[in-house]
Amino acid sequence: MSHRCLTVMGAVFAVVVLAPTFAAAQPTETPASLRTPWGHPDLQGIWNNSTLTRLQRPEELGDKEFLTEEEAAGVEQETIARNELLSNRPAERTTAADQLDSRADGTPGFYNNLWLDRGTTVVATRRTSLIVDPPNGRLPSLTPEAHTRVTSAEADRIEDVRRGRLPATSWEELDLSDRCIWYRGIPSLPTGYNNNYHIVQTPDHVAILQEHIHDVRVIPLDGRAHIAPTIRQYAGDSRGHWEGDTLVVETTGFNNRAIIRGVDGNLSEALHVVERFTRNEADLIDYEFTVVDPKTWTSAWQGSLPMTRTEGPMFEYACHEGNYGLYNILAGSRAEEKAAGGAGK
Amino acid sequence: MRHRVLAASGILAVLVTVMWLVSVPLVGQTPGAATAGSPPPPTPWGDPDLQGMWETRTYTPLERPSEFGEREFMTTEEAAERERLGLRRVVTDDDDDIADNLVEQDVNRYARAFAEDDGRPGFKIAGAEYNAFWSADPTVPKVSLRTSQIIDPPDGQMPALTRDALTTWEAREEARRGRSQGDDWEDRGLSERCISRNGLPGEMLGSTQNPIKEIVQTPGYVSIVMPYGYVRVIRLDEGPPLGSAIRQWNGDSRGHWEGQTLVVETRNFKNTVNNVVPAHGGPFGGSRHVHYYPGTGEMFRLTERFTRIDRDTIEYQYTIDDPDVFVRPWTTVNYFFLDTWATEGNQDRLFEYACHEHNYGMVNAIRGAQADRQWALDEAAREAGIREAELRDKWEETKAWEASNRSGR
Amino acid sequence: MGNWFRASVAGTAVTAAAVVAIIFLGGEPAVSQGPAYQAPRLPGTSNPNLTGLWQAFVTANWDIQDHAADAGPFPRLLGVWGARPAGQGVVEGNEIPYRPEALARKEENFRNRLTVDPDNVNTVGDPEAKCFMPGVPRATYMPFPFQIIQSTEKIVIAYQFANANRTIPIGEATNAPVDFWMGWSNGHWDGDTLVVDVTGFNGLAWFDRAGNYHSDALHVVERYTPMSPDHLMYEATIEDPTVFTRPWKISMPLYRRIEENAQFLEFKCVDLAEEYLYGDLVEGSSQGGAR
Amino acid sequence: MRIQLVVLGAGVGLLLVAALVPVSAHHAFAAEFDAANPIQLTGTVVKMEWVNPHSWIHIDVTQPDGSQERWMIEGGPPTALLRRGITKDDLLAGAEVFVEGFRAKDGSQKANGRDVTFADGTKLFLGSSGTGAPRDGRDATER
Repeated sequence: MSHRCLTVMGAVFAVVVLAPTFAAAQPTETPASLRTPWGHPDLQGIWNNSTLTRLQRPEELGDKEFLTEEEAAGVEQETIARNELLSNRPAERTTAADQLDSRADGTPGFYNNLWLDRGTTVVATRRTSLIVDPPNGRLPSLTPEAHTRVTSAEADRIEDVRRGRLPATSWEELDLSDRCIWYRGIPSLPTGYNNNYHIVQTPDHVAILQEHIHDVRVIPLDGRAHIAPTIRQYAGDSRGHWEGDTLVVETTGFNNRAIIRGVDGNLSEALHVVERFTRNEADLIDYEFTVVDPKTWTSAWQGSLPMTRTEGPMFEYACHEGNYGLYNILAGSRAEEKAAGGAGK
Repeated sequence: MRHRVLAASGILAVLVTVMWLVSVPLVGQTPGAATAGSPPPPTPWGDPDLQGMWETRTYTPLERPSEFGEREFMTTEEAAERERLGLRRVVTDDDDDIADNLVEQDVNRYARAFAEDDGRPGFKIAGAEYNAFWSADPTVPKVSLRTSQIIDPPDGQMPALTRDALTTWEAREEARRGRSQGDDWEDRGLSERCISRNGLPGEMLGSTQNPIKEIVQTPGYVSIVMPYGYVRVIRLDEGPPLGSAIRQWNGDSRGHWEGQTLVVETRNFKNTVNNVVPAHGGPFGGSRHVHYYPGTGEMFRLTERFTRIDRDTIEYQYTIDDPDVFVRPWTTVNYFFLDTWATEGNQDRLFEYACHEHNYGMVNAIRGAQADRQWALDEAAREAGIREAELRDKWEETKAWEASNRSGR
Repeated sequence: MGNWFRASVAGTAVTAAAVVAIIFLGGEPAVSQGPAYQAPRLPGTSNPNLTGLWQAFVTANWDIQDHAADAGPFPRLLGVWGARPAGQGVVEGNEIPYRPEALARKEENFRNRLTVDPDNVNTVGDPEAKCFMPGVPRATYMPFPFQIIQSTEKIVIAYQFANANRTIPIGEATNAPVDFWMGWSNGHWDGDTLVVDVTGFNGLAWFDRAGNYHSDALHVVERYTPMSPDHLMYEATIEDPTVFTRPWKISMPLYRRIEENAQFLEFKCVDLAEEYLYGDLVEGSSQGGAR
Repeated sequence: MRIQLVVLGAGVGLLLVAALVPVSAHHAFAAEFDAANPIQLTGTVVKMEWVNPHSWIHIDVTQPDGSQERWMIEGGPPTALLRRGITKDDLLAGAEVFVEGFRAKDGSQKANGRDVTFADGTKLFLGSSGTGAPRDGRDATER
């Protein structure tokens, strides 16, 4: 379709560096009822991207690319049943162990399960991972540089601090999310809760409010150049354009604290992400992404997951404003040190 | 000591080679009698034109010297006699104080240096710290035959202070007791701190060192470029009043035209009375190193009237209405003269005042007080003694006013 | 048909958006494409009347070049009160052509930006922190408004910060007798643009908190062009052969403060800076610190 | 009512008359300088800060051992000088000056400049403008 449209856009927009390999996967076009008055596909509303499907294919699944229908139904049913079970279980004391965040049966150790919202479905394709490329559904190999970065003694120590196994000597050792600075990263992958996004459009801008950290991505569609590479930001700098009925968003200019939630370790300033949003059904946005960071991975990787329409409203997220947790962590660390010192006497 | 003062003056005095007095009738009962020419036409937007560089020095004392009794004007002979006696001085100069007190005091102080070595030139310092070339302005102020700037009250004297103002003064003296001359920057005056030279309206009169103001107008505004590093921006539109919580060193000025006269009302002055340490310097006279000044109260309203009475002259009146400080309002009149030096094309603007940016003196003063703290304490006590005498006088004035006001009722 | 129609609509929308973007984003065209906007004249003259209370809304005072957000110098004391907002630079091409030796001085300035040395009061540290006059062009983009008062032969600019100001005679230029913080300004009109030629600097002012600086050889040519009733375009060409290898340019719009009660206020900051400047001198003295 | 003003010294052209009153410091002299510590310095001008209300002359003073000591000498406000047309070219770096004054109370290398003359005894800023210059009576040749 629409080579005319592409021609117009081609004149206006810079060429996207990354090959949009998903273009072929576009199933159908957006119906007229799902368009804005100015004719763009209407992505507006509140969307949730919770899913039971993990980013990477569990290693035990080997080459298995898809679940069967029965397997998928089984996973979903198991989740529902477990949620039911946990909500009916009487209160019990959690005993301190090496790891409080989850219990032996996989249930959360830190809160009651009912606080969480992990979703109850797997992705519609029944793929065994969100990652579609590499074909094994796993992240590509780390570069030697990144390998050093994530396996250094310092990285281990920081990991121990973040797990509570060592006292924190500074807030700076804690995770960006503990510090309420930056949670999801881009692309935005689902976690245990708050997987909500509010999208608003104008003819020349798309804004995406992430519930987590109340970050708003303001994405110009008017073809302007990226801001200068001298200015680095947590969310980088995004530019969007329409390719047919797909919103394509390209993001660069990340700072050196870039992360993607669900992916271990720190990424580099070279991170470059292309996201594709396609709404062909009233209740579904097909969200696809391509990630390149040559200082972290030896190749690019791609993934996809659905964003499903959900009822609003989305509530305020006031993480930093109520971050008693950081005081507790630091005060606890000081108490631990004091206790250790006292024991030594 | 007195002869030493005169000696110092003599050293600096310049022979006035030729001096002649020209009587200029400025405002006569006969229109058109003014020799300086009529005021210029209005600005293109129709406002009276006050623009230009104005020489704002005056020799007229703020309060009427007692020898003039009830007389508003002196004769030219009396003016010449004052000149001969060395009483004609630019009023806002620090030298006023020096002539009255500091010279004598400084000379006393320098006597220490003297005793050790009579050949040292220390005694010449007072009021003569620098070569005279620093103060040789190319023009000379004109002389008004007024006997005082104050025209109301009719006796030409500043009204008595209120009991509140005097009590505040006492409290500030108390708060200052035991402090030296330079324990802290706040022990120095506002002028030495480069915050305010004399405040308003005092700064509206020129000093030997900075005689000029420039007035620049545009529709809706009159601005006065001050020689002390700021511009008075005077709004002519009504506009909402400035909130009473916003207090400024120079207040908030709004102007309007009454015929040919620019009337400027200024409120929202900072209440400088409430400083813990008395801030010297102040609106009604010299930037004083020693004396107390009453500061201004919350209610202080300054009304200024600018009238161009001929081509070369602005009559400048101000009225102080500050019920927290003075028992009644009072009004002065002065004259600004078009600066001949500028109108002849020798100068096209005022020069920058960068007092604070180069205030090495503050560093020197604080370190100086530390170098000899006993001296600095003695000096502060000596100054306090001067102020205590002034305070006693002011109490007498206030009581006298209260007595006459009661009897008058 | 449906396909074609929709594509056409989308294409039109995109084109329209692009056109709108060009109209609203193109700052320069209004200047270079001639008198798109005719400002009201000052009565008695053929010049636009620039009188008003103006303010730049850029972050150039932190750094005239591109800069990401950053903590301030004393986050432990100040939280984010002292933080630096992210901002895009105002320098054309974002490059300041320092001579190599001069760049080192800029970096030293930045390191020492909050140093107070009583024996080098005005040569070490950012003048802004000390409440010193900001110089030109920095006075323009301080986060404070400034008042232009334009008369027929002179223009006065009163800056709120430190109550700095300058008088700009229009017409025949005169030479600076000595050097000043705010320099020596001479103005003339180039069509509807006020051009101010500024020399006579003492070389003590900085461009920003990042330590960008100049010498007493600085020569600034400023251009003020009305763009709408409430906007001026400000451009300044910077030339200083002892510090830079070539002239360079900054530009930004200036916005009129249109609040009904907008007015010039004092920011006489000397007494707000005294503890910073002299506090060390009275530290430990028996009576020091009356605050 | 009749307001009268007297013009003193007005006449054809400009007659320069120095103020009868001496110029005084914006700072209380004694807070800053030590009247018991008069000094005399001969030095070479390094730079002049023409600042209202206080000019500062920086000079290098050669010590007996040949080394250089940097001194800062406080002067008065330059306004009157500037008004008379004097510019920074009238006191350039390298000029030899003789200073009589008083040292700062803290003992640092700063002093007020009670008298600053060129080393040969001629007055600074004298005759450097066409309008005449003041005489302060100290120079026997002035009359």
